[in-house]
Order: sequence, then C-alpha cells, then structure tokens
Amino acid sequence: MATDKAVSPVVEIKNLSLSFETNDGPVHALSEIDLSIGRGDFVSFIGPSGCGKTTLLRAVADLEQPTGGSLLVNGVSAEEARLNRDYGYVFQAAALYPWRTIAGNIGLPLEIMGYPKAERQQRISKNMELVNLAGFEKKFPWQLSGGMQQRASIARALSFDPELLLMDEPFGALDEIVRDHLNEQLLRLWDKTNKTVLFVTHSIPEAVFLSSKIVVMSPRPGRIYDVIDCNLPRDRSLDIRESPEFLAIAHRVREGLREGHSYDD
Amino acid sequence: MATDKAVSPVVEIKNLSLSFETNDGPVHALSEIDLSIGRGDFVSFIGPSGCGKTTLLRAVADLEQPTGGSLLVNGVSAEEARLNRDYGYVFQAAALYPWRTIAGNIGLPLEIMGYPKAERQQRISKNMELVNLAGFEKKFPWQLSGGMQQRASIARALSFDPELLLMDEPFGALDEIVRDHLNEQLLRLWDKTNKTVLFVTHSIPEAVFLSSKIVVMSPRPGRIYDVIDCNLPRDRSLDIRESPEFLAIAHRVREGLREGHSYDD
Amino acid sequence: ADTVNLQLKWVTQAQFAGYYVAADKGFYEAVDLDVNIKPGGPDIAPPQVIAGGGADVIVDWMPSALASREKGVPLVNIAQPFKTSGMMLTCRKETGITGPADFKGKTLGVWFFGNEYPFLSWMSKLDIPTNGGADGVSVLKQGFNVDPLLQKQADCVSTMTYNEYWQVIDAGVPEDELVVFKYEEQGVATLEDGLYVLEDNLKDPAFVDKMARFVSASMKGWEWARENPEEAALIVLENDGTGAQTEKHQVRMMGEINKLTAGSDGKLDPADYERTVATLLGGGSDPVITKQPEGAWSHAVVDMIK
Amino acid sequence: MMTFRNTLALMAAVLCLLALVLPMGNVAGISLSLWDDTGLLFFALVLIAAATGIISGKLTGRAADILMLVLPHAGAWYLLARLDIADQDLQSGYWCLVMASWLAAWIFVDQLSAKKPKTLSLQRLYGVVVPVLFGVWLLLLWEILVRGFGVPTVLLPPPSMIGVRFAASTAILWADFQQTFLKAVLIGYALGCGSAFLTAILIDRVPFLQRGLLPIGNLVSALPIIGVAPIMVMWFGFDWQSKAAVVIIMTFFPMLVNTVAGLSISSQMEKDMMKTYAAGYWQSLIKLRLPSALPFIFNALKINSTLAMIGAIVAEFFGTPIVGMGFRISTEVGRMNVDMVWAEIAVAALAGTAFYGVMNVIERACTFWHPSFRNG
Amino acid sequence: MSGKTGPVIVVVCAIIGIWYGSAVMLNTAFQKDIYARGNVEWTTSQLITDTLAQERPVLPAPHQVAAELYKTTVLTKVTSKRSLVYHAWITLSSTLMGFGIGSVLGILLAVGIVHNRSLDKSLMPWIISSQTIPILAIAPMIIVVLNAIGIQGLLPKAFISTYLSFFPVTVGMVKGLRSPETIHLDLMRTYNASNWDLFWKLRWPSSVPFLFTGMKVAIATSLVGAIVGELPTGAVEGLGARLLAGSYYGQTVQIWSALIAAALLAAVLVSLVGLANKVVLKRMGMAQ
Ligand SMILES: Nc1ncnc2c1ncn2[C@@H]1O[C@H](COP(=O)(O)OP(=O)(O)OP(=O)(O)O)[C@@H](O)[C@H]1O
Ligand SMILES: Nc1ncnc2c1ncn2[C@@H]1O[C@H](COP(=O)(O)OP(=O)(O)OP(=O)(O)O)[C@@H](O)[C@H]1O
Ligand SMILES: Cc1ncc(C[n+]2csc(CCO)c2C)c(N)n1
Ligand SMILES: [Mg+2]
Ligand SMILES: [Mg+2]
Repeated sequence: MATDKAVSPVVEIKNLSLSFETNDGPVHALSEIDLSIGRGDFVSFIGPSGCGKTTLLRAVADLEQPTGGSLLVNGVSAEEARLNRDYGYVFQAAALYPWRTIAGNIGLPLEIMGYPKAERQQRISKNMELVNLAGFEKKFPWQLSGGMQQRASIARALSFDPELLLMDEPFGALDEIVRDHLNEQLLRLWDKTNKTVLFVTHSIPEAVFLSSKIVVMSPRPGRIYDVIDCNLPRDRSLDIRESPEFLAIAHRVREGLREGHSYDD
Repeated sequence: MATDKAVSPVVEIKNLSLSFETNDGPVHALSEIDLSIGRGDFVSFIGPSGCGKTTLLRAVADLEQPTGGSLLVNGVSAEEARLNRDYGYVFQAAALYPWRTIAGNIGLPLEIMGYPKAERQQRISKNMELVNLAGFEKKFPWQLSGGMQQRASIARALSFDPELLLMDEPFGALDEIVRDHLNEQLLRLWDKTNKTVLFVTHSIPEAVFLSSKIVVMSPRPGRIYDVIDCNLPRDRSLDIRESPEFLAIAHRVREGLREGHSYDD
Repeated sequence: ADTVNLQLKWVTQAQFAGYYVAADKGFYEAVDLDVNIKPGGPDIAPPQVIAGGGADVIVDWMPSALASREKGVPLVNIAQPFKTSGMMLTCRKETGITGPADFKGKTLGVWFFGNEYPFLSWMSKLDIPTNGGADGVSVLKQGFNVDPLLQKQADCVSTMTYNEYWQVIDAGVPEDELVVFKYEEQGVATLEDGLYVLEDNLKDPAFVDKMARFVSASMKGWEWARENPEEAALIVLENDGTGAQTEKHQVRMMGEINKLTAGSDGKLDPADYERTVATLLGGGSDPVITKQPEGAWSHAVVDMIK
Repeated sequence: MMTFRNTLALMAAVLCLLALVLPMGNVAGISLSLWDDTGLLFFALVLIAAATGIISGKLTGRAADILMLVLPHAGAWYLLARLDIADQDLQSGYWCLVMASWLAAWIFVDQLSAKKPKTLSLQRLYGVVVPVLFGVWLLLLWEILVRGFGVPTVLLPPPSMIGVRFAASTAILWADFQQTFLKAVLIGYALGCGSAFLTAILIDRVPFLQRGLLPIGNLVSALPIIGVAPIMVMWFGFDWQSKAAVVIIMTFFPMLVNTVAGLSISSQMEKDMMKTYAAGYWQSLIKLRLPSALPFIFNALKINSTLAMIGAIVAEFFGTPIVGMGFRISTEVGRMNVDMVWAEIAVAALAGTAFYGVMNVIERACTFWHPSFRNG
Repeated sequence: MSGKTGPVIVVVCAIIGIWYGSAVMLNTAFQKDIYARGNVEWTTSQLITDTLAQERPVLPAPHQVAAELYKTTVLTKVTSKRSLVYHAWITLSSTLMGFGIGSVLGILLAVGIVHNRSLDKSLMPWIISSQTIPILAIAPMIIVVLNAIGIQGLLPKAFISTYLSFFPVTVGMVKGLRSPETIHLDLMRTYNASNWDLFWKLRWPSSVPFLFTGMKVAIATSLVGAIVGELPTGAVEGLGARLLAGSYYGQTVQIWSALIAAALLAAVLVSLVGLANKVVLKRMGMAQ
C-alpha cells in the first residue's frame, strides 16, 4: 500500500459512455457516468436489472471498451491495471471450469500468478474455509449446488489477495445466514486490509451495511441517479441494521431505486 | 381444475431419500423427507446453500431419481406427471438457448406443446410484459443482463400456464423493486388461478410474504427441519410485511434456518 | 561392386523374370554388379522415376519412352530383350465382332497411363474415332483386371498374351467364346519391354561399361529363363513381396514371355525401331510423337559386350 | 518483447546485409555479386532502409503499407527476371534476397491483418487479399525454386508453365470438371452426408442400434477407398455413379462421428429443460439437440467437402470413361504431361476451396451464436 | 462393454445375412452362364450353393472370406509374406506414424492459427486448398520426388497419411480452441493470464472433445493414406499391396479379406481413440 497512491483515486470515471452493437440496433448501456472512488472505499452499485451495473464493472476491469469518456484505474488505463493484475473479479455467474475440481478452480489464479505449490495449498484451504466449502475440494463444479458454486467463485477471487475487488452480485444465490456471515467476513477483510471494493448488489440492507458509498443507477441508458455517502463506523456489526441512521440511508436508497424504475415503466 | 383432484394432495412425498454417486464417495442430498402439498398451496423451501432444495424440486420434476421412498405428483408417479406436462419449471440458472432470440426462447414450450402461432405470439408478448422485458424480443440471450435472462426464464415457465409451478430461486438476481413487483404479480396469479407453487428462496421476507406453507431445510443430509403454516390472507399486500404476524413467522423461519446451520458448522 | 537401380514397369511377375533370375543366379554378381530391382505398379511412371534420379535404368515400352523423350526426358534405348509384342485386344464372341471393322459402336477397354499409344495408333490407322458415337468406339479406361469383359461392361478389353488373357480363361470363359486381335498381326505392333537410360549418362564411359555388364548379365538371365521356365517362375515367386501371385499363373506366364523374348540377343533391331516410329507417327490428329526422334537408341552398350 | 512484425523486419534486414557480401551466381562462368547488378543492389538497400524504419517505429501508417506492398513484389519480380541471366547457377546471396523479400511481404500481410476495417465490404476485401497474397508468394517461391534449381519439368513444372497449359486446355478442363465435380462429387456428397446424418439420428433414436450399429459403422465406413473403388466400378459401372458411391463411403464416417458427438453435446440443464416440457424425442431433437450439434455437423460438412473431391478423383483411377479429373491426372502422368496434371489439380483446388468456402458461409449464418463466432 | 455385445452380435448377424443374400444375387448371372455353357440342368438350391463357392465371385460369400482370413492369419507364419498379419503390421506402422505426425502437426497449425492473426487469415484458406489437392492421385509423384531427394521406406507412406490426417485435427482444434465461453475467457483476462496459461488452462481443456472427434476421423483417413501410399512404392508389402495384387489378378476373395482386415484395423484404431477420449474426459471430470 504505497502512500503516494492513497491520495489519488483508485477508480476515476469521467463522462463515460458505452453502447453495444446488436442485430437490432445499438444498445446504450451506459451514458455520462462520472464517478471517483478513493482508496479504501467500499462502493455498492444498486439499480434495476439491466441498468448497466455489470457493464460498468466490466469496463473498470477492461472487459468492455467504453465508447466515450475516460476511465483510470490506479491512475493508469484500465488495460494497464488489468495487466498489473490490480483487481480480483467475482462474476455474476460462477464461471467455474468444468474440468477442474473446486480446489483446482480456486487455485487457478494462483497457478497463473506463479505462487509456489505449498502456498497455493494453504491459500486454497484458507479461502475454502472462509466461504464454508471445506470438504468439497475434490468435487467438480456440476456436483455442487448453485450457492456453493458461487461461494467457490468468491474464494477464487479472494485467493490472490487483490487490492481492488470487483464483485458482481456475489451473494445473490446465498441464504440469509450465510450471506450475513459472508457480509461480516467481507467487512472485516475490508477493514483490516483497506481494500477498495466495487460491489453490485440487489439487497438494500446489504448495500447499506457494507458500503462507505452507495451508487444508485437508473436504466436506459444506464446512468448514475444518486450517490449516497454512508459513513457508519467501519467496524460495524450486524445489529447496526436496526439503527435509525441505517434505516434513513436505506430509505433514501429505496426511494432512488423507485425513481429509477419510474423512468423505466 | 377438476374438483375430484382437489381433495388428493398435488405432491405427496413419503420417506424420500436421494444420494449421488461421486468420484469421492456418495453424497446424501436428501434423507427421510415427508411432505404433502395440497392443491392451491404455495410452499416455499428455505435452507442453507447445499441442503437439497434444488434436488428436491428436481425429484418432483422427475429430473432426479430418488434412491428411496415414494413420491406422487397429482396422484401419479413423477414421471407420468412430467409426461402430462403438469408443471412449469424455473431453473436456478436461466438456461436459455443461445441460438434463439428471447421471444423464441419464451415461445419454445408453446411450440413444443403445439400452440397455434397467433396464440403463441400473444402469450409471448403478454408474458414478456409481465416480467418487464417488452422491447427485447429480438435480442439474443448473451445480449441481456443476468437479471433480464432470469426474467426471460420466468416468462418461459409461465407461458404455457401450468397448474403446478416449480420455481428454483427465480428472483435471486433481481433488485428489490422488480422483485416486489414480481412477488405481487405471482401472488395475484396464484390467488386468481389457484395454482400450486413450490418455490425455493433465500429471502425470509419473500418466503413469508408469498407462502401458505414454509418448509425449512437443514443440510448434510438434506432433511426437513420445520414446516411452518403461514395463514396470512390470500390477497395480502406488501404492507403486510410490517404486521406482527408476519414478523413472528419470519422470526420462526430465521430461527429454524440458524438451527439448520448449526448442524453444519 | 557398382550398384545399378533398375525400375520395372509393373509389379513383380514373370514378365521380368530375366532380371530376377540374373540376380538370383549370381549373374550380376559375377560381373561385379549390385542390382537393386524396384517393382513398378499401376501409377509408377518409370520415366519419371529415372528423371527424379530414382533409377539408373528402366524397363519401358517404346511408345511411352519416345513420348517422354519429346517431353524432355532424354531416354535412350540401350537394349531390347523383347522381340515381339504381346499386346492384344480380346473380345467376347457373342458381341458379333469378327474383324476390326466391327468395332464401330462398341465399347473397348484400354489401358492408359502411357500404354494407350499403340491402341490410338491402331484406331487412327483404321480411321475409327475414339470418342464414342455410332461411327466410333467408346473407350473405357480399364482398371487392373479383366472384369469389364467378364461383367459385360465392355465388348473388348486389352490383354497381354502372357497375363490378362489367361485371367479371362481362368474366370471360366472358354477360348472358343473369345476373339483376339494381336497387335503384331494387325501390323501395329510397337516394341515393348526395352531398357532405357538417360542420354547424358552415355557420355560417361564408366557408365556405358556398367550398363554393358548389366545388359549382358540380364540377357544371360533371360536365356536361363527360357531354358528353365519353371524354376524361373519360382524365382519370380520368391521375389514377390505381396505373396499374392500363384505358381500356376507364373509358370504359364513364363512360357508366354519366353515366346516374346525369343530371337533377341538384346540388340535393338533398327528395323523394328523404324516400324514402331512409323506406327506412332501415323497417329492421325493426335499423334503420339510429332516428329522423327533423333538419337533415341544406341548400340554403344551392346557393342561393348564381347 | 519484440513484436512479430519487428522480428520479420529484422530478419529481412539481416538477410539483405548478408546478400551484400555473398555470391549471387555465375554468368558465363564469372561469379556475380550484388554489386554487379544495380537493380538488385538498389532493391537490397531500400529494403534495409525500410526495415530499419519499421523497427525504429519511424515508418508507420499508410507509407509503411504502400512501401511494404510495392517493394517486396517489385523485388520478387525482378529476381524472377534475373533468373534466366544467372545461368541457373544461383548461389546463397540470391536466395537471401528471395527470403528477404518474402519476409517483407509477410510484414505487409501482418499489417493488413491487424487492421479492423470499418465497413463490411472492406472487411471482405481484406479477407480475400491476405490469403491471395499468401498464394501469390507460394507461386512465386515455387517458380523461383523450380527454375532456380533446374528441377525437371516431368517432376514438378513451374507455375507459369501450368498457367499456360491451363489457359490452353479450358475445354478439356471444363468437361472433366463437369464429369467429376458436378456429377460424382456433388451427388455423392449430398447422399453421403445425408445418409450419415440419418444414420446418426437412427443410431441416436434406437439405443439398441446405438450400441450395435455404431461400432460396426466405424468398421464399414473406414473401408479404404482403393479397396472399395474397384468394387464400386464392378457394381455400379464405369460412369460417375460408381465414383459417387465411393464419395458416399468416404464422407459417411466423418459425418457420422461428428453428428453423434454433436448430438451428445447439449448440457444437462438444457436437456432437463426439454424434459420438463415432456418434449417428444423429435421435438427435443429439432429444438435442442440439432442446433447445439450444428458446430460439429458443420465441421464434418467442411472436412467432407475436401474428402469428397479426393474420393471422386481417386476413384477414377480404377476405371472410367475417358473423361474426368482423375482420369486426366492418371493418364497425363503416364504421358509425362505433368503441367496438365497440375492444371487439373488447380481446378480441383479452386473447386474444393470454393465448396469449402460456401460451407463456411452457411456455417456462419447457422451458428452465429456459438462462442467461436461471438468472440470475434 | 457387456451391454454392447448383444446388439453388436445381432447387427453383425443381420449384416452377414444381407451379405449372403447379395452374394447369391450378384453371382447368379455368371453361374447361369457357366450352366448354359456346360448345358447343365440346375435347381435353385444347386444354384445357391454354387454361387457361394465360386473361385472368382463378384461378391465372395462371408465364409469364403472368413476361410481366407483364417488361412492367411492363423495358418500362415506371421513373418511370411503370405500372412495378412505381416501386411497389416506394415500398414499399421505407417498409419500410426502418419497419424502421430499428422495429429501433432494439426494441433500445432491450429495453435498457430488461433494465436497469430496473419496466420489465421492467410494460412487457413491454403490449408483448405491443400486438402483439395488429390494427394492420393499424385501420391506416386510425391513418392518419386521424395525418393529423388533420398527419402525412402516408411516415411513417404507416413507422409501421405500425415497429409490426410492433419486436416480433420486442425479444423476440429481451431473450432475447439475458440469454443470457450466469453465469461471463461474474461476470467483469464482479469488475471492477465499469459497466452501460455490461457492456452493450457482454458483453451486446451475446452478443445479436448473437438480434438478427439478430429482424431477419430484422422486415424481413419490416416489408414486410407497408408494404404494408398503402398501402391506406388512398388506394391510390395502392406494391405494396400495385397488389395492391389488381388485386384490385378481378379482375386475377389483376396481383395475382400484384405478389405475386411483393413476395416477391422480401422475399427480397432477408431475405438482405441474413442476409448482414450472416454478415459480423458472422465479424468477431466467432464464425462458425467
Ligand atoms: N454483449 C451485449 N450485447 C448487447 N447488449 C448487451 C450486452 N451486454 C449487455 N447488454 C445490454 O446492456 C444493458 C446493461 O446490461 P448489464 O448487464 O450491465 O445490466 P445489469 O445492471 O448488470 O443488470 P442485472 O442486474 O440484471 O445483472 C442491458 O440492457 C443489456 O441488454
Ligand atoms: N449431480 C450431482 N452430483 C453429485 N452431487 C450433487 C449433484 N447435484 C447436487 N449434489 C450435491 O447435493 C447437495 C444438495 O444440492 P442442491 O443443489 O440440492 O442444494 P440447494 O439446496 O439447491 O443449494 P443452493 O441453495 O446453493 O442452490 C449438495 O451437497 C451438492 O453438492
Ligand atoms: C492401370 C494400368 N495401366 C496399365 C496397365 C498395362 N500394363 C502395364 S505393364 C503391363 C504388362 C503386364 O501385364 C501391362 C499390362 C495395366 N494393366 N493397368
Ligand atoms: Mg448484472
Ligand atoms: Mg439450488
């Protein structure tokens, strides 16, 4: 964690737009996005389905090319950041390789980044424990339930301990208990390591509980409707969800979301 | 809706067990399941990830073969029920065919069941509207966001208006607003047509809001931990979520879930 | 010992008995030669092999050799062990063919791959077009065997006196149901199996000497084969790599071959050569060779044999 | 790391430098060097300059494109012209220049392939130009090598000679093409692929056959063509029917194997989907399993489009009427008209490539959804 | 495996039945000619027995082929030139060599095509064209040319097998290497995986099903190539030479026994590849 970097934003987006060509004419997935995310921020993205959250995360990860505007990650272009392996990405779908066991899938980035075998082993088992999958090392993805696959993909992204985490609905298929558990784990990890997290979720309480900043988006074309600061203490616990500050923020998010939808239909 | 059928249960499960053979030894996914679901019931299944909810639904749909016990659907074997096209299934993943447009995917069961073209058209557009996808008829699945794909798969299952609906986390990838919207739509549909619904969810409020019965499951081996009757009025509205009955039931479900987890770790 | 690579025109059979006998009986060894006999096959063009450097000397028919000479492979005949032609056209009697005049409107099987020249010359001499129709003959490219005749797909097929003819007989068709036209008797005979080398090599006296030894030993082999036909056939059989030849057939073939080699001491008779060239030049619209060949044969090698 | 393009440029420059000092060949017994030929010297020096420009990054954009298009081709042309002068005794310096101009042309191809043209027609144009250039170079090198090394024309004639023969024999070539391609190949291909497809479905439909016929199918369909061809001639006569029969046998197996593999590729969930609709066998075949099998089926159709050509041509070795591409090839080899053989081969290659290309276009249209097309 | 034997036996019996029927049909005409020549009175049963026992039948009966096969495999020493086993071995060795080289070449070409855009654009159309050259037709010339530059023996034959067998592998592999889902490719991009890792950890595993279907076709065409390559080497040894010699002398029984031997060889080779496919997919966890 170089100190000189801490001042400049980790993600800086200016007037970004992105559209897809389809057989059916262009789709304007993102338009006029301005956003700056500092080191150590935990930013949640929330918005109606199809409003461009995934697209935005993919643009940050250099998986889509913006059609306009500028985008810097860690002060360099998105491509360079990707080449520097600056981030870990959790996809909306688990995207596990069917020919690898669960342990093999989690170890994949470690292999690619050249970690020695012993350390790989140790990190795999640590992260499998973290997501409650211990004992499933030798299973293949299709032998796992949907939620288990998703947890495996979270463990995979965490395994190489990236500074910047891009997470696209990582807890969508998990039940409340596991979700609460993982929320707490994630929060602790964030607090301890000062990681920067971009987090897509559909759960308002989850967003409020985790974030230092919440970005509410609205669709067609995808744009930012509201950015809500969320300055609850960093070492918050689950009880905070009953507190009035929490409820106030949640209310504001819900309102924004509702507004976003009214654009829509 | 034959009246003589109404008395016998739609799904009758007795002492059902199911285990998978894997390279790593057998996995006991379900064990000693007893459950009876009457006509017009809305039954939610909730439980930790990997507890066998999907497996149970698949067994009812005759997609997995139980290794023990008995299972009747509409008074006949699961296989016969499947051949009678007694149910519509929403998979946990969207499972859209990449070579078909969205409209084509939604029309697929209608084609198979031999609906005339005009009616197909009309049902496709009705259901696309229902799930808020109007305007995306000609897109291909990979051109849609995750949530949109999931909605398309819901529209597909609803398109042929089955009596029995098996839904595996249909709303997992949707935001709160759409989810609320679809929850209400589903409830109205259920109320109006007296469908029987088996519904897997991870959201406790959703389960309580929708169901006439909640089945709480616990893992390894998957078994039923609790069955909670949920006799809120059928024409409930979203406000009911603030009512004390609602909160009481939600509390009981949460307790059950927590217990289920404690078996686990 | 000097090595000689000999490329045959066809698969191992009694047609080439002289060379196998010479090798087997040590005639080559006696003149300090190490001869490597390479069998041919349906798609092997010996002129191509010699042009590619795969052989020092080849067995070929003169029409094909002269045609190749025109195409830029300067082949020279150094010896001619076969005096008479064994080629003929064999027809089923029931087709009503009694003489060459009856060919019109009939279907004839012909070997191509450079073996069609004598046939084309003959037809042009008879003034019969070879592109079908009532006034012409339909030509089929005949495969490896006489099936077209047996299956009645063709009215006549090409046969050699020593080989295919007997296959027709073996197949159960009696001789009296067949009509044969020998090229010899039709006056269109061309010289068959001769030995050819590249012209440039003959400038080298050492090569001429090597060939002289080779030809003399080979002719000894042919002589031996004429005297001991059955043993010669067995020697051929031993050298057959496919293991598919039968003794009965090879012994019979040896007998017929001996009739063709009789009367040759290896030296090409210029008269035979002139006759062949005349036949080929008379090829009508599509002549096999366009002009009188120059230097296509040489007695340099045979003259060196004492 | 050095880019591919710079590597090519460096190699070309080094070869040119070598050519400056190495002998070129002999003219009338006198050894010739690059310095004795102003044209070639000029060419070598410009090429060195251009390569340096590319490596240093000074030569880019349109200027680079045009230079790398003109330079190597003009050079190759000139090298070809010098061929006769050099008494056919070419030495290492000459070959260095040949190699260098080839590498320079490759730089052009690389530059062209890197472009992402905006309009579709331009994209198509590039798609044609690149392989054509490659082909042009293949022919150039062939011409230079064959003539430079004095290979006997009965073994391998130079392309120029083949071209002359081609132009002079279009009538014969067309007749042969009709006989072999339009009759034997097309009909055999359609019947072979069609029957294999139906067999694959039959095998798929009837589990008994799946277990019984598939192993046997492997056996029968792998019958070697040269064993089968004479038998087919025996059974179906001398004309194209017997060749079509050989084509059927040749194309049957690849289609069978690929279709069977393709029919089993759909994922469990996709199949479950169909199960929940209680879709009948044919419905799930048509709506699920065939579409997902298409990538495999097209693989077979493409492989077969070339196999069918080979099959028909070779079958004509075993008895034909005296027309057809295979007949011509086997006859003209025997007559030492190897240029005619290659003219016939050129027809086969053109027809086969066009056939394959058509299959490719249809594949694109039918399997646009497959990741192999979606990903670029 | 055991589930297969029953059906296979039934199908084989059906085929043999059809075969006997066709043999009688196809050989009848010639047999009647013989009767007519000899003025022999004949009955149907006489005709049937005679058509199945001709020396040079149009279509030999299964038992004739079986007898020939038995004679040339079991009763003959394997080192003898009259043994089919000996000839099959010759063919097999060049088939395997050609298949091995062809598969490796096919894979390498596919890898080059998928990774280098100028190769993709310029090479692929020419690889296709190369296959439309009737290699079998010019095999003799190739052998002569290779011979001229001093390559002899097993290699020229294997070269023809290679030429025929690399193509199905290349076509399949190009498709296979490009078949990973977008999301799987994206995952690798997020790791900034090197091309090496992208290849070995994603493209290669997902191309395996395509590779094996390609190899199944390749080994069959490789055998065809080996057999054809045996003709112009002087038709000396190998199944191709046997076929040719049989054909040349109209020995249909011999042709068919060589043909059956070649087909059996092909079937064994193809099923070996199929077996390898199964084992590999199972070990990769992809066979469910
Ligand atoms: N590859 C593509 N081609 C064409 N259109 C696309 C493509 N990917 C996404 N889109 C369109 O872009 C818009 C934004 O999609 P995106 O996946 O970013 O939504 P999202 O906010 O992540 O939604 P969800 O919550 O449902 O996942 C959608 O309208 C979608 O149809
Ligand atoms: N095909 C299979 N082979 C082997 N094991 C399987 C298979 N499918 C499921 N399992 C195992 O069965 C158990 C139950 O899986 P199931 O998919 O029913 O869980 P679930 O309750 O739906 O979980 P989630 O909420 O995560 O979707 C899991 O432990 C899983 O590993
Ligand atoms: C494809 C083919 N081409 C030519 C011949 C003719 N041929 C060449 S040498 C020779 C003498 C040995 O019998 C014969 C007949 C043939 N039979 N098959
Ligand atoms: Mg998304
Ligand atoms: Mg599940």
